[in-house]
Amino acid sequence: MNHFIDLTLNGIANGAIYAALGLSLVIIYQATRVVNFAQPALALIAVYLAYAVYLATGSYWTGFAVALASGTLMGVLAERLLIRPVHGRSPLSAIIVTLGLLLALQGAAGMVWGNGDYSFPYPMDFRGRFSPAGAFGLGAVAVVTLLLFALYRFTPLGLRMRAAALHPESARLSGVRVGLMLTAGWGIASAIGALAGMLAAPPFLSPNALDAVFVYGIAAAVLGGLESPFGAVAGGLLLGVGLSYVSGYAGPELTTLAALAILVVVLSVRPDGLFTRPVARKV
Amino acid sequence: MAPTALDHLLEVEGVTVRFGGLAALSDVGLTIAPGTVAGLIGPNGAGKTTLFNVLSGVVRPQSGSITLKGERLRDHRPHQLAGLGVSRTFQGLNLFGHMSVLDNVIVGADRLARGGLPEMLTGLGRYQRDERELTARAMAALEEFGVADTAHALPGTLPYGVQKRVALARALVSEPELLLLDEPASGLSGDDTAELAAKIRGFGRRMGVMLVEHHMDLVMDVCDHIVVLNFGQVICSGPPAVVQADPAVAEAYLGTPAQEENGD
Amino acid sequence: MASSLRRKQAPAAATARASARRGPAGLWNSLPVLPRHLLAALAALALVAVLTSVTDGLTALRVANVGYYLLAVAGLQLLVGFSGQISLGNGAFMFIGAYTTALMVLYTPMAPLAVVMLAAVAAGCLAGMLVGAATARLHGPYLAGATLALAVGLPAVALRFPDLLGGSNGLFFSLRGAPPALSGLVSDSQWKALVVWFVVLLALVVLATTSRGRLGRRMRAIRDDEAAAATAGIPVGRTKVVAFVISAGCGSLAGACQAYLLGTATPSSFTLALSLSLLAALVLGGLGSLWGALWGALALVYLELAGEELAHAMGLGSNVANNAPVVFFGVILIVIVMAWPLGVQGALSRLGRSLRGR
Amino acid sequence: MTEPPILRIENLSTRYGAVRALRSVNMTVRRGEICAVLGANGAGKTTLLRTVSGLQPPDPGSRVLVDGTDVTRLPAEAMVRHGVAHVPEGGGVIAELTVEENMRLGGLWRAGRRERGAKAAEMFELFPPLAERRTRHAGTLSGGERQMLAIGRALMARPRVLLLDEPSLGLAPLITRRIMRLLQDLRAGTGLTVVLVEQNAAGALSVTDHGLVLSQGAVVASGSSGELLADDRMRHAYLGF
Amino acid sequence: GQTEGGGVGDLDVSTGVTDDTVVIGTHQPLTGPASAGYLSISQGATAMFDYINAQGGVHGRRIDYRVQDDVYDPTQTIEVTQELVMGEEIFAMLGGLGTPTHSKVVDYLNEEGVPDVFVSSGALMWNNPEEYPLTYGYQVDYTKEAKILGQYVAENFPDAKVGYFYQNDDVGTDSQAGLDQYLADMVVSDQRYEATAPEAVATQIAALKEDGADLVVCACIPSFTALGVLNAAGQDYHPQWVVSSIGSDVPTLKNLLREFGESDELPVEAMLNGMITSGYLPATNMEDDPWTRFYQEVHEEYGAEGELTNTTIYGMVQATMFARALKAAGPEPTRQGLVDALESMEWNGPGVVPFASSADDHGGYAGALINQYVAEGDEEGLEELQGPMVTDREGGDITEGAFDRATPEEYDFHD
Ligand SMILES: Nc1ncnc2c1ncn2[C@@H]1O[C@H](COP(=O)(O)OP(=O)(O)OP(=O)(O)O)[C@@H](O)[C@H]1O
Ligand SMILES: Nc1ncnc2c1ncn2[C@@H]1O[C@H](COP(=O)(O)OP(=O)(O)OP(=O)(O)O)[C@@H](O)[C@H]1O
Ligand SMILES: [Mg+2]
Ligand SMILES: [Mg+2]
Repeated sequence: MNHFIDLTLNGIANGAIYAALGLSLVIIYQATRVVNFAQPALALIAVYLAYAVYLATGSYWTGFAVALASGTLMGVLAERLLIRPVHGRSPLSAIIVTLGLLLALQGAAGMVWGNGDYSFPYPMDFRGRFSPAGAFGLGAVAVVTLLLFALYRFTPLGLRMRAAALHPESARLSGVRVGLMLTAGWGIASAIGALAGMLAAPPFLSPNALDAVFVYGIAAAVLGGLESPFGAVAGGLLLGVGLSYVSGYAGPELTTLAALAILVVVLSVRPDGLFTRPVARKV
Repeated sequence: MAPTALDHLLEVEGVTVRFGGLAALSDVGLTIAPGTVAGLIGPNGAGKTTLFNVLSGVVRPQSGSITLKGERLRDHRPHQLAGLGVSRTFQGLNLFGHMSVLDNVIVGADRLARGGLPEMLTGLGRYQRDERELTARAMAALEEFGVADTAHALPGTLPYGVQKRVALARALVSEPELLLLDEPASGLSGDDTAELAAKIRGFGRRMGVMLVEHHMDLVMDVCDHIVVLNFGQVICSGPPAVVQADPAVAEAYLGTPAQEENGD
Repeated sequence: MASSLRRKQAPAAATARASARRGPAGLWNSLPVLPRHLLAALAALALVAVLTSVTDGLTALRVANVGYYLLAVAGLQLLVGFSGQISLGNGAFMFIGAYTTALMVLYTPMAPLAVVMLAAVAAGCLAGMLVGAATARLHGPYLAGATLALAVGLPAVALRFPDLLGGSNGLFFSLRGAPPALSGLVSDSQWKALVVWFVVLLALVVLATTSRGRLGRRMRAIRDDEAAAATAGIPVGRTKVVAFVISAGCGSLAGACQAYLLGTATPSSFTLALSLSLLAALVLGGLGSLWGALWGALALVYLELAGEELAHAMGLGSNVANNAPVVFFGVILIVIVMAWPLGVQGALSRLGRSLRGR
Repeated sequence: MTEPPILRIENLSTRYGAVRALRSVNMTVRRGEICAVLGANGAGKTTLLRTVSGLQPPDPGSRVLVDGTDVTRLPAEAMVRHGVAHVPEGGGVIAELTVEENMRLGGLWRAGRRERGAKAAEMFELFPPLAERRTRHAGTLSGGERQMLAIGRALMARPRVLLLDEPSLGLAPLITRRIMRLLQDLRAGTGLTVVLVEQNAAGALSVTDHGLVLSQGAVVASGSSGELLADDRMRHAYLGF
Repeated sequence: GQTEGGGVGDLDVSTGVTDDTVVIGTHQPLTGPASAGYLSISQGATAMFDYINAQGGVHGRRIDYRVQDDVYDPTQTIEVTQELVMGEEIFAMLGGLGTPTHSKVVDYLNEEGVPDVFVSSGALMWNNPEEYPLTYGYQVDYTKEAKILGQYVAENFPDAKVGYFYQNDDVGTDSQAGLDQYLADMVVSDQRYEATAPEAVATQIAALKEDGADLVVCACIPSFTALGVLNAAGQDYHPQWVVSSIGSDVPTLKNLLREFGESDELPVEAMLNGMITSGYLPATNMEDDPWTRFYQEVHEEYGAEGELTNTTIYGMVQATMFARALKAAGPEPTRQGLVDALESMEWNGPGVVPFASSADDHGGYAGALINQYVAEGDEEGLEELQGPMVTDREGGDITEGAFDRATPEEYDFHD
C-alpha cells in the first residue's frame, strides 16, 4: 500500500512536469498550428541561463525570473526569425525548422556549457514524501492552466490569438494583428516551456536533460488533445501516474513501451485526444 | 403516381438525423426514378447537404432506410458508394489541390479499373492497361466539359468556373447511375450556368440526378420533380409548376412580395 | 466567352505537346513502367559497382550507408509525401528489420540472405499493418505523437527480453562478405555495398512503380481530400494502412540491410533521433519525389562528416568541436527548408526547368 | 459636392507572379452608394476587393483612398480602423470557433465591451438561425448559415464601407433578397457604403446604384445600374443574360 | 552464425607509425546522453599524452591520439572504427568505450590486425585470447569486483539486510552474479533502474526503504549513485552505501550533489560520508599516493577545465600504460612488437591491484581494494578497509593481491 502511494505521488510530481511542457506545446499549436520540437531546446537554454545567473547571484529566484524572461524572448525570436518565413507552407516545413533549431540549440548548449552534468537546485525543499518542490510544480502548473484557460475563453486577447492561428486571413480582416498574435503565442508558450524546464531539470542539468521529459510532454499534449490546456494537464498527470505504476510494478524498462500503449489505446478510442471535440465538417 | 420499388433508382424512407439537440432531418422520404432529374431545395440549413451525406455514408442516420436499385443499404461507408454507381459533387469544390486536373479526374474513374493490389504494387498484369484506360477515360471526360487543355495544370491555378467543370468531370467519369449534385451552379456566371443546365439535362437522360441548388431558374428549368425541405422536413414535393405555386414553399424559401416589404 | 474560346484549342495543344515528346526520350517514355524502372535500377547498380571499385573500403561503407538510408527515406516518402501521414517513428521499423535479421542469422544460420531479407520485409509489413490499423483514424499531430511514442517505445522490447534480444548490448554476429569465387576481385565491403544496393534498388523499383500508378494516385488523393477520395470509391482507411505497410516494409528492409552491413542490432541505434533524422532528410531532400529521398540519404551520411571535417579544420576547442557537427546539421536543415520550400529536389527541378526554358 | 468620395481607387494594378490580375482600375464610390462589381469568372473581381482591403499588395503607382486618406499600402488589419470591412469569397468564418466567438471577433477592434455586446445582440436579431446556434462551432453550420455569419461579423465592425464578395453564394433566394434589403436599410439608416461583387448581374444591378464591369483585370464598362442593364452589348458580352 | 575464422591480419607492420608520430585512436561518446559521464576519460588520456609528448614522446615519437565521437550508438561505433582503421590508419585502438558499442568492433579489429588495447568496459568478453587475440581488457571485470565487495559485506556486516540497486544491463547483471555468491541470503530488496528513466529512482529508493534494506549495494554509473543518495536523503533514509568502482567517483559525486547539501554547516560530504567503495586505480582522495599527486600535476598543466576526477584518472592511467607498452615495444614498433610487449609486461602500477595482459589472460585489472569515504569536519579522504584482493569470475577464492608498485619516476613510459 505504501508502495502504491509512493508510486502515485511520484507519478503526480512527474506528471506535473510533463503537463507543463505539454501545455507549452498546446499553446504553440493553438497559436500557429505547429508542434514545436524546439521547445525542449528553448527551455534548455533558458535553464542554463538561469543556472549561470544563479551561480553569479546566488539567488535561485533571480535565475528563475531570468529563465522565464529569456524563454519568452527566445520564443519571440524563434517565431519572428524562423517560423514566420515558413508560415503558410506545409506543416512539415515548420516541423523541420523546429527540429533543426532543436539540434542547433542543443549543440550550442553543449558548446557553451559542455556536455557534462551540473548539479541543479530544486526551487524548494526536495525532502519528504510529497516534497514542497513537487507541490510547487503541481501548483505552478495548475495556476498556469487556469490562467491560460481564462485567457483563451474569456479575454479578447485570447480570442484574437486563436483567430490568428486558425484563420489568419479572416483574423486580419477583423483587425487582428496576426503577426503580433503569433509572436505572443510563441512568447507565452516558451515562457511556460522554460517553467517546465526549471521544474524538470533538477537535480542534474545537461544538454540532454530534457529529452525524455519532452517525449512525455508531447505524449501528454496529444493524449489530452492539442486544443485544450486542461487536456495537456490531464494527459500529463495520466501519463505520469500510469508510467509510475508500470515502472514500479512491471519494471522501469517498460515505461516508454507503456507510454506507447497508453497513447495508442486512448487515441484509438478518441482520435483527437481526451478533451478535443472534432468540430469541422468536411463536406 | 406510386411506382413499384424496382422502378426507383433510389428510395429514401423515414430518415432522421440529429446533431446534438438539432434535428437536421426528420422522417424524410423521397424517391428518384432512373433517367430523371430530381431537385432538392429548401432554405439554408434545411438539411439538404445532410441528406446527401446520409446517402453517401458520411453521416449515419438515427433511423430510416435507404434503398438503392432495390437493395437496402445498411451501414454503408462512403467509399462503397462509387462501386454501387453513385457519384456526388460537393458544396465546396473539394478538388485534390496538389494533383493535376487529369489526375483528379483519373481518381474519379478509379473504380472502373480492375487490377488488384498486387498489380498496383508490382506493375505487372493489368497495371499498364488500367493506367491507359483510366487516362483515356479521364481525357474524354475533360473533353466533354471542354477543359482538356488544363489537364496538366493544378486546380488552384484555374478560374473557378473551370474548377467547377473539373469537379463535374471527376464525378461523371465513373459513369454513375445516380449523380448527386450539391449546388453545382453556385459561383458560376450566367453563361456558364446556362451551359450547365444543358449538361444536367443531358446527364438526366443517362442516369438519375439529384440536384441541390438555390438558382431557381436552373432548378425549375432542368428538374422533372422537386422536393422541398424546411427544418429537416419535406414540406412539398411534385413537378416544378406545383412546387412553385405552393404557398408554403413561397413562405419558407422563395420569399413573397409581402415578406420583402417587411424585410423579415 | 474568352474561356470557352481557349477551351476550343485544347486538342490542338495536346497534339503539339505529344509530338514534341518523340525522339529517344519519347521512346523511353513509351516503355511500360516496370521495364523502365528495372533498366534504370540496373544502370544505378552498375554505377555503384564502378564507384565502389575505384574507391576504398571506407567509401564503400558510406555508399552502402547511403543505400539503406535511401530505402528508409523512400519508404517514408510514400507514407508522408504521398499519403500525407506524418510519421515520426519509422526508425522503429528499422529496428524490427535489424532484429529480424539478427535473429535469423543467429538462429537459422543456414537460411540464405534472400530469405533473411524477405523475413525482415514480412516482419516489417506486419508491424506496419498493426501500426497503420491502430493509427488509421489519427491525423496530423496526433499521428505524429503516436508514431513518436512508437520510435521511443519499441526499442525497449529489446530490454524486456534480454535473453532473446540481448538487452541493451543487442545482438551481434558476423556475416560472410564476398563469395570465395570473387575473393580478390571484390573486397568484402564492396561486395556488401553491392548487395545492399541491389536490395535497395529492387525495393525502389516497387516503390516507383507503386507511386506512379493507381495506388500512388489514391494516396495523393487521400492526402489532399479524404472526403472527396472516399466519394470517388477509394477505401480511405485501407489505403492509409497500405501506405503504412509499404513504408514499414521499406524501413524494415533498410534495417535489415544495416544489420547485414554492420553485423549488429542494438536498441541504442534506433533512437528517436534516428526517426527524426529520417523525416528531416525527407523534407530536406524534397517531398513528393523519390529523388528527394536520394538527396536526403546523401545528406544524412555526408552532412555529419562535413560537420566533423569543418570542426577539425577550424581547430575548435573540444566542447565546441564535439558539438559542431550537430549544430551544423541543424543549421543546414533550417537554411535549406527556408531557402528551398520544396527541398533539394524542388530546387533542382526548378533549376532544370529554367535551363530548359532558355 | 465638396466632400471627398468615401472610396477612391486610382490606377490600381496587381499581379500574381506573371499573371496581371488587375490593370489600372479606376473607381469612385460616394458615401451611401451601393456599387456592383461585375464580370465573368476570373475577371478579377475578387482580386479587386482583396487589393483594396490590403490582402493583396498593389503594384507601384496604385492608389487607394478612403474618405480622402491614402490607405494604399496599409496592411489588412489596419483597414478596419479606417472603416473598411471585407467579407471574403466564401465568407471565411473560422470553423473552430463558435458562432458567438466569430461574431465577437468582428467587433474586437473597438474597445467598449458593452457596445460590442449590444451590437452582437443586434446581429443575432438580424439572423435568427445564428442566434439558435450561438454556442455551436461555426464548422457545423450549413453553407448559407456560414455566409450569414460572415456578413454579421463584418457588420460588427461598424464599417463605413463594406466589401462583399459574392454574398449570395449558396444562399436561398429568400435570404439573398433579405440581405440585399438589409444592405439598402443600412445605407438608409447609417449611410453604409457597399461594394458588391456578384455573378448574378441582373440580381445585383437591381439593388445597386451603379456598377463596374471587369474583364481580364481591366474595367470595360461602368455606369449607373440602369445604363448597364439597358446596354445590350454589355449584357451579351460580359454579363451573360 | 556464418562466423568467419579468427584469422588475424599481418602483425609485422607499423601502420600509423612514422618517424616522429604514432597515431592511435579511440571511440568515445562525446555528445548525446552518455557523454556526460564519460567525457573526461578521453580528456584525461589527451592530457596525459600531451604531457608525454611534452617530455619528448616515446622513442622520439609524439603520440597522436584521435578521439572519434560515436554517441554511444553501436552503428556509429562501427563507422568511426572503420574510419579510424581505414581512413586514419591507426596503429592501435586504445580504450574504446562501452560494452554495447565496443562489442560490435572487436571482431573487426582482430580481423584487421589492429591491437585493441585496454577496452573501457568491465564486461568479461574482452578477456578471450583464443577468439580475440588482440583485445586486452582494462577495467576490473564487474563480477570479480562484485565478489570482492560481496565477501567484504558478508564478513563485516553479517546481520545486514541487503538491498540491491543496479543498472538494468550487463553492469547490473554481471555485478549481481558476483554479489549473489556471498549475499544471496541477505537480500531483502532488489531494485533495477533504467538509465533512460531517472524519474523512477525516487520510487525505487522508496521501495528499498520500505523493504527494510539497511545496506544498499549499488552497481550504478555515477549519476545514478548520486540520484540514489539524493533520493535517500530526501526520504530520510540512511542505509550504508556500498558502491562499486564505476559509480563511486567521489569528486564527480560531490559535484553532482553540490547543490543539495543541507547547508554550509552540513555540506554535501555528509551525504556521502561512510560510503564503502571498491577501487583498483589511484583515486583523487588518496592524497599520499605518488600517482595521485602526479596525475594532479599533469591535470593542472595539461588537463581540461575543472577538478580532477577519478574518471579523468581512468583515462590517464590508460594513456600511461599504453605509453609504457609502446616504450617496451622498442624504437621500431610494430603491432606484433606491441603485442609482445603487452604480453611480457610485468605491470607494477599505476593501478593499485595486479594487472594481467599475458598471453593467456587478457583480463586487465584482476581485483580491487576496498575503501571507505570518510568526511569529518574539514577532513575528508579514503580510508583503506581491505587491501588489494584478486579473484576469478566463478566460485574461486578471493586471495590477496599485493605487489610492488612503482612510482611515476620509476615508471618507464616516456623519453
Ligand atoms: N456535422 C454537423 N454537426 C452539427 N451540426 C450539423 C452538422 N452538419 C450539419 N449540421 C446542421 O444541420 C443543419 C442542416 O445542414 P445542411 O448542411 O444539411 O443544410 P443545407 O440544407 O445544405 O443548407 P445550405 O443550403 O445552406 O447548404 C444545419 O443547421 C447545420 O448547422
Ligand atoms: N492566388 C492566385 N495565384 C495565381 N493566380 C490567381 C490567384 N488568384 C487568382 N488568380 C487569377 O487571377 C485572375 C483573377 O481572379 P479573381 O479570383 O480575382 O477572379 P473573379 O473575378 O473573382 O472570379 P470568380 O468569379 O471565379 O470568383 C484569374 O485568372 C485567376 O486565375
Ligand atoms: Mg448545403
Ligand atoms: Mg471571385
